[in-house]
Amino acid sequence: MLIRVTEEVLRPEEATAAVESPGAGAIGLFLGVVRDNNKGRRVAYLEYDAYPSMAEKVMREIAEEARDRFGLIDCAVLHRTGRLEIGETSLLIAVSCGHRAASFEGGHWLVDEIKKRVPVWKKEVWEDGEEWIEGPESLGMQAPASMR
Amino acid sequence: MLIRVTEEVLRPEEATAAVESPGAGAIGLFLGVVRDNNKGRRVAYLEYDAYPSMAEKVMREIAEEARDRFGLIDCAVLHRTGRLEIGETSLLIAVSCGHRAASFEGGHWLVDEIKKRVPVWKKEVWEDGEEWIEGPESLGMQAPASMR
Amino acid sequence: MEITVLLFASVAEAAGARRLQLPIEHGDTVATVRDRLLAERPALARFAPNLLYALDEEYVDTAAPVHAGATLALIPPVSGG
Amino acid sequence: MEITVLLFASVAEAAGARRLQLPIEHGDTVATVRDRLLAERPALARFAPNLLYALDEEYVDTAAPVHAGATLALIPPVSGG
Repeated sequence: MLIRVTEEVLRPEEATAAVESPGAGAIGLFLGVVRDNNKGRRVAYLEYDAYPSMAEKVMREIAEEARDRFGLIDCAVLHRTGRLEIGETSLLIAVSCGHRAASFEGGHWLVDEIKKRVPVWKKEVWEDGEEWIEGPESLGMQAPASMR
Repeated sequence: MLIRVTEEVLRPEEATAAVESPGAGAIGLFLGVVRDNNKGRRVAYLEYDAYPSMAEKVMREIAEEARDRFGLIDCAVLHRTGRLEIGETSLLIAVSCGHRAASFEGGHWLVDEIKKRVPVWKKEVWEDGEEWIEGPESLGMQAPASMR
Repeated sequence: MEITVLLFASVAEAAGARRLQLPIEHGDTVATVRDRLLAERPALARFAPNLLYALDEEYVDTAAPVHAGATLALIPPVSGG
Repeated sequence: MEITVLLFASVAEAAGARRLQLPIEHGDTVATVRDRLLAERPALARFAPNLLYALDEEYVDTAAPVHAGATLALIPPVSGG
């Protein structure tokens, strides 16, 4: 199971190779990519911060849960940090499985969970300012009172 | 829109490059891969036949419908023909879109539709025999009487 | 007047051919051409229940008329992907 | 007795620090450490409503006891992906 938080460029072919298996009939990849706009504002670039060791730990927990829930053969989860330009890949996921449905459902679930609980943060930088984004789906926006 | 039926090896990086766009926040890839088993039998290799010109026409129709239905920015659909060994990619799909949900839903729909109506056929070759597969989801298994 | 008939996969193997030129008559439809072809080549009969037909690369009803120079493809259940 | 406090993203920028060493007392919990930290650094108060806490890389309730040598991370709403 390939799990990594890195400042290096993410390479889809590495993630694909990591999940390949003779029993796999489907491989799904997801690339989260830096978009040139968000909520009607032009984005110049993004800056990602992370708590790398905990992020890798949580990514591994999510990947193991996805494997068990969706019957995946293997999965890979990589997140990039630092400054990312428009078009660059911030999140890279690969899953392998026997049949196609699990590749789509498992991949979708993985991305949803990553956005909830992996300690990574993005700052949007515009021509005229910048802002750290608080993910609307994050656990921090909906955790129980006992965690406050 | 990159649409192709070919005997050449399918390259995911070509499909990704074909759908990249500054407005894309998500890129989804799907690889249909030759599995070493099917219904409990060991598969030695697959042989794909196609009606290439019609297959490309139908793939384009499906891709255009997917783009409109799911609000995709772009998509690429490539199918390989000829002899394919275990682990090789027979079907390659890439979609780009603003947000992640459409990449999974649109990709899943594309694969489902391709299996219904694109004129491509696989022959499974085992140690001790071979068989042309009739896709259980194909239009041919469920078309109206007027088409018979 | 002739049409081209294309055969694929299991059907091509059973027929021993991937392409045939068939004479057609005025008023012929996909169904009449198909019936004549099956009569000539009984090896194809077992595929008939699940065959679909494409006329010039478009799935059609078997009542569709065929015209000289058309391409008719016999499409067994597809299994791409 | 000390713990390490890690700060990230918006919180690190507001604090002007990514890592602090804080003294702790017997019976301290995540909540008591947090309250002391916010009293010392009022610039962090505005983040408090949405903060979560990780103790040694695990999300915890704020009632969790802290131990000497522990690492406490302040986690603003994540926005990876």
